[in-house]
Amino acid sequence: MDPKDYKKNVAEYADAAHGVVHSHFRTYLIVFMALLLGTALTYTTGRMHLGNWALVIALVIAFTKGTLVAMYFMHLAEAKGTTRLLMGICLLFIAVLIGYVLGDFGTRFRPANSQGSKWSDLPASSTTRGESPDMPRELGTTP
Amino acid sequence: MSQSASSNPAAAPAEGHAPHKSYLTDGTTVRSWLLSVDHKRIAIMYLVLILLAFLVGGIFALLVRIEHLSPGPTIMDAMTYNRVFTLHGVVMVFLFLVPAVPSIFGNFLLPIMVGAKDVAFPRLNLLSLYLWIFGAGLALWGMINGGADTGWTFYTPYSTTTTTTVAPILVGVFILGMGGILTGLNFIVTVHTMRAPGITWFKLPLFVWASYGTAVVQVLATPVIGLVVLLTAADNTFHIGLFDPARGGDPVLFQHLFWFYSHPAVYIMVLPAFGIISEVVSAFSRKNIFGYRMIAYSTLGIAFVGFFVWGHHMFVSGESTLDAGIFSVITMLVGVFTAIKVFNWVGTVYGGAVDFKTPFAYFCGFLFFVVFGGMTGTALGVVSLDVHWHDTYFVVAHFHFIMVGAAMMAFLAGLHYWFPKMFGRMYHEGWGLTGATLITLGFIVTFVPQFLAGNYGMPRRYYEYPEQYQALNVISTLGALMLFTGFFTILCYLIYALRHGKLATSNPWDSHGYEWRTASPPTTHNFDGPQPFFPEEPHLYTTKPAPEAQHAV
Amino acid sequence: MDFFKRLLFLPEQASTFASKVDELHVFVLVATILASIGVGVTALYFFFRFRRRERHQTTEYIVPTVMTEFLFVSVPFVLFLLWFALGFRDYTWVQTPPRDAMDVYVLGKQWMWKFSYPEGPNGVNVLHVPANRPVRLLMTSRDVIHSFFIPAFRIKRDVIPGRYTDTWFEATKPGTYDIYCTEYCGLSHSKMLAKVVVLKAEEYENWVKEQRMGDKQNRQDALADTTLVSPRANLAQQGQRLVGEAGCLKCHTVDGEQHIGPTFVGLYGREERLEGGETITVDEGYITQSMMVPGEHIVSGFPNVMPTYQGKLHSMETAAIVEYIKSLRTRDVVNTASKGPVYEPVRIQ
Amino acid sequence: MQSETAAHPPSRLAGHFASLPVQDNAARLGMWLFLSTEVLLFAGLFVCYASYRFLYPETWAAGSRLLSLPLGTINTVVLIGSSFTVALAVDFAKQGKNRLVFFMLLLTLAAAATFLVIKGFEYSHKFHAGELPGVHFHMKETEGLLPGMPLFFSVYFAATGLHALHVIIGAGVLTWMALKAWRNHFSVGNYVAMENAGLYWHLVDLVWIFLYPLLYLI
Repeated sequence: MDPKDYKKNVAEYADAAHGVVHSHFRTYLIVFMALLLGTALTYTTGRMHLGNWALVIALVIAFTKGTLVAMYFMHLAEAKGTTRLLMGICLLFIAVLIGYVLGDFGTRFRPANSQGSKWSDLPASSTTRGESPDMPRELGTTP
Repeated sequence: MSQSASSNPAAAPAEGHAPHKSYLTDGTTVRSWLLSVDHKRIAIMYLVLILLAFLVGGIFALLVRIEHLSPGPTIMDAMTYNRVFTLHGVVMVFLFLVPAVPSIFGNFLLPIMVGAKDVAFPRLNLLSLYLWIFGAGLALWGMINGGADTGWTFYTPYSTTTTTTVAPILVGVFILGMGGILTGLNFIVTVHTMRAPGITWFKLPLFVWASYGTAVVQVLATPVIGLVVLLTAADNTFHIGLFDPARGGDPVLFQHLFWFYSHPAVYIMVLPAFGIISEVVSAFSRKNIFGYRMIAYSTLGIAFVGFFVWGHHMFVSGESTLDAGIFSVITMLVGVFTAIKVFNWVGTVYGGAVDFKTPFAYFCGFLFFVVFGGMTGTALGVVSLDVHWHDTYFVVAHFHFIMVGAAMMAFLAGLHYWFPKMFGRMYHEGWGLTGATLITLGFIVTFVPQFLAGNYGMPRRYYEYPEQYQALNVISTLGALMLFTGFFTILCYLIYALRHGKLATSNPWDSHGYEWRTASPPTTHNFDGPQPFFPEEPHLYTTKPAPEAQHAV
Repeated sequence: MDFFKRLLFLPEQASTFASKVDELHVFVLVATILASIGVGVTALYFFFRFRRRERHQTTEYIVPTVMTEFLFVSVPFVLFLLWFALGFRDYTWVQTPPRDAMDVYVLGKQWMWKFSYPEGPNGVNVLHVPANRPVRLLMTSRDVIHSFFIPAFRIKRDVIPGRYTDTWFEATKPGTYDIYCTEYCGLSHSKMLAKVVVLKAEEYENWVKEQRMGDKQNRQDALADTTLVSPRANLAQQGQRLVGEAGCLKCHTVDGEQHIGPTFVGLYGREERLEGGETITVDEGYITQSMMVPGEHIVSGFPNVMPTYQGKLHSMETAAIVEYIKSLRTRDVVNTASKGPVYEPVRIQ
Repeated sequence: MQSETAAHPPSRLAGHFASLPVQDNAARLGMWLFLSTEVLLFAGLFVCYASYRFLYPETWAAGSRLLSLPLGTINTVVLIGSSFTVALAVDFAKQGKNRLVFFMLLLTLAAAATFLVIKGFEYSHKFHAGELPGVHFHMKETEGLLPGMPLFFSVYFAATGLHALHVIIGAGVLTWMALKAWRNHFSVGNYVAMENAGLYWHLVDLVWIFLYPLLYLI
């Protein structure tokens, strides 16, 4: 470990040994209230038929709530750079994964998407609608 | 800091005791092995198990090759063949290639190379071994009771509708993945927190860099495959239909998620191999690494960029042209990073003092194969050419060049290089060079014809094949037999050396690597007394001149 | 060029794409071989030149200059980018079929290939195409993923159930070439072989004429077999034709109006009150029964005038009509032939 | 250096670590790495969600209306509350107030139980309505029969099921911590186990914060 971190740690432990521990109660309470507020907000906006904006708004609120939990409850705000980098990379990978996959669906040859989906012009077959569980599967394979 | 270790009574016995026992003899009961949390013992147990898995996978490979001696049925029926090639893939990928270098050499050497007494979480390390055993057992159980016939890629909807036992093998893969995650997690934490005083990031041995890069990939990529195999197993068992087109699911989505892991997994297999090669080339050339930082950075570069190229496995799957283009151009970057490494290895030899021992012989083979295998890989990333090559023997030959020609060669190089360190005995050098020659030649004879067969259009996973491919296949099978002879030779003289080999000194190669500064074999706590202090670089063979006096090329 | 192609075992070159891509093919592989030999030989020279001459030989500390590092990065980068650019150019070309291309529908199923043409003929495991004319293949699968590969044309495309993929080629040389399935698809994956027969333009026209004269029954069988829509949807389509042919529409409507008999729209799944006062849910059994023994359960308010269809419809046809009625369950269910490149079955004269 | 080691019972320092701060840092980093694997595990499901929502937007909208919004919202509040109590438990552990830690953990476990019971009600309702994934899907309502509807429930069950599994594991870990608190285990400077358990629980909460709007609201 880097000597810098090491010194910081030792300092923290020395603090701890002398009983100087700061309570985070106030912070937690504020964050908790904010989270409840966010939940109420997303509930309300979710109820108003906002069309395409609904997803954006819900996600923005969810990200805000998630950030609050991560930053304050999980102390990511005070964490080491490595930890924050790690979480950043995770988010990047998720974004890349979703981006590539949706980009693929959105820009590929349209009939190559699932029949009956918004990105295909072909009607769904009945099984995709889940109509008939009794229908023998067409996909029997091994003889 | 260095005092603290000695202040701990458990760490090191007081001075004046009898000489410390080596980790091999410190406790001889079965229990002392099976419940050992010593990273070296765990590594040795991994070595035995993983080599057994390699044997199983190798026998499957040989069966596949013998079946291909004639275009029609030769020694087995189609169903058996389909199971055999699937099991060859599953065993080699999940039981051998992915865990081999990290779990064996990484476990054994990484703590020593950073000057630590063990990995950060020794009990998790032992748990990962048992997860490997459990996962491998489950997968093997599935193989005996039916055996999957899906290919190791488990593409839906075939894997969700086939009547063979896919689910236990998938769950086995999931458990193996958990074990891999624990190993990776351990390595990352060890490198971050347990480096001995004096070892800064850029004084880490390159094997540690490679293992670190691998561990990052392992930790970040494996969860995705974990979820995918669970969903596929659920689809196979309960027909939840997430990837089943009959229920509106998208089989191409499965491929996206599958390759999001499985492409980085290729780097899990090959990055540590690059690390071994960096160590070997420096030690046997007795020279500093030509561009240490470039190799270190390119390791991280490959690990990072490896996550953005998975779509090049899907160029003909109906993927969009735009995605294909983006994936293709990023794939080229991986080629660049690998090229940097190759140039620097060659540069390391320049002006060195080469001792042509067995590990170095493997390095020679490795160098050819990694350039050829790597560049054909980049070539496969060229979209228009991949259309012809995709799912042909060209692909098979390409990844065997990387998996066998690079990863396996490096594994053998490492095995010979560190054999004295691990077991305290020397193998017979003449036999070693014979083995290396057999392996290298056998490899060329096996896989070069497969390149040509693939170029000629022979699809992979074919039980029978059109007659025009027979000549190439027969040559390839002969090569496989040669390769098998080579492995058998190595096995024989290494086992012989375990008992009867010359006793090794603590540093038989005159290497400057950190791991050679302990006894061979090391004592249980690696370094006696307090955590050691390593002031100089591991790959430095002369005193470093002042910057202006450096000889730069 | 020819020498290299033989050296690399490239198959015959029989399409425009093949001639387009082969030069890059040879360039890439020859560059690969040269580079690996180049690196290898340099290394071997170094191994020899810098071999250890004495036990404790020391070495110099050598590091790369910035220029060397720059070369290490830029040379492969430029080379690979060139590969990419050339490859992507050809890929977009093979991804965009020309507008005047002739369509052929390809259906992969375990373990055979079926080909059908909009203008009539179809074939199993043999694809006839005219030379020097772009042919677009619209492909789907009945069961699992297959992959359609013609080595001589250098084209390949996965064939995926429940959706369509396309590829195209323009054959340049008359002859017969192999078609392989390259995506593992089960037991007889390696026997899922077919041939593509490239005919001269006039020969192809003759072949089409011959096929059209072929016996109607054969083609009807083929219709039931090669249809590219899912079998269920297709059954409903057959039912749609049958209700007209069998005369159901004389008494039943498909627009929601009640006529002599109950309308078919929304019939399936409905609770119906019967003559006797009891209720019954309309299901497959009831619909079948009504066709076979119409007087058994009469929906109240309708006359008992329906003739029996016992012996007039065979079981597949009955099933098709049931499926059709089921498909009319709600108004918004689309049941018309789909737009776009969906396969339209062979027309029956 | 010596003084810190002396301040703690020597048994807590494992032999291979140089000092306690190093050991605790390793534990923390290890936990965060583990959390990142959990995040990426759920990422796979989020990708499935995103893909099929992208393909079948109407179905997804209809599907979310079939879920019980009140129950989902209550569960959200319950989980947020439990996150708050766990945060406090960690805070009290830092100060060595074991009684309060124990109390807070009891509250958290109660919240976890509530969450699971409510989830159970939701599931049983779905079972009766036939809103099950894949082949088991046999819904009666006609408005629900849009293409891809079984997929919505596949994603719903996979996501909430995996999350519920994490709630159960998390509850197990917290029970263990509660036992530790009962035995007065935590003290000033010795709380890293509680901290890590707390991190795990917050992650469970974090996943739900995203699942709630995605499944129930849009």
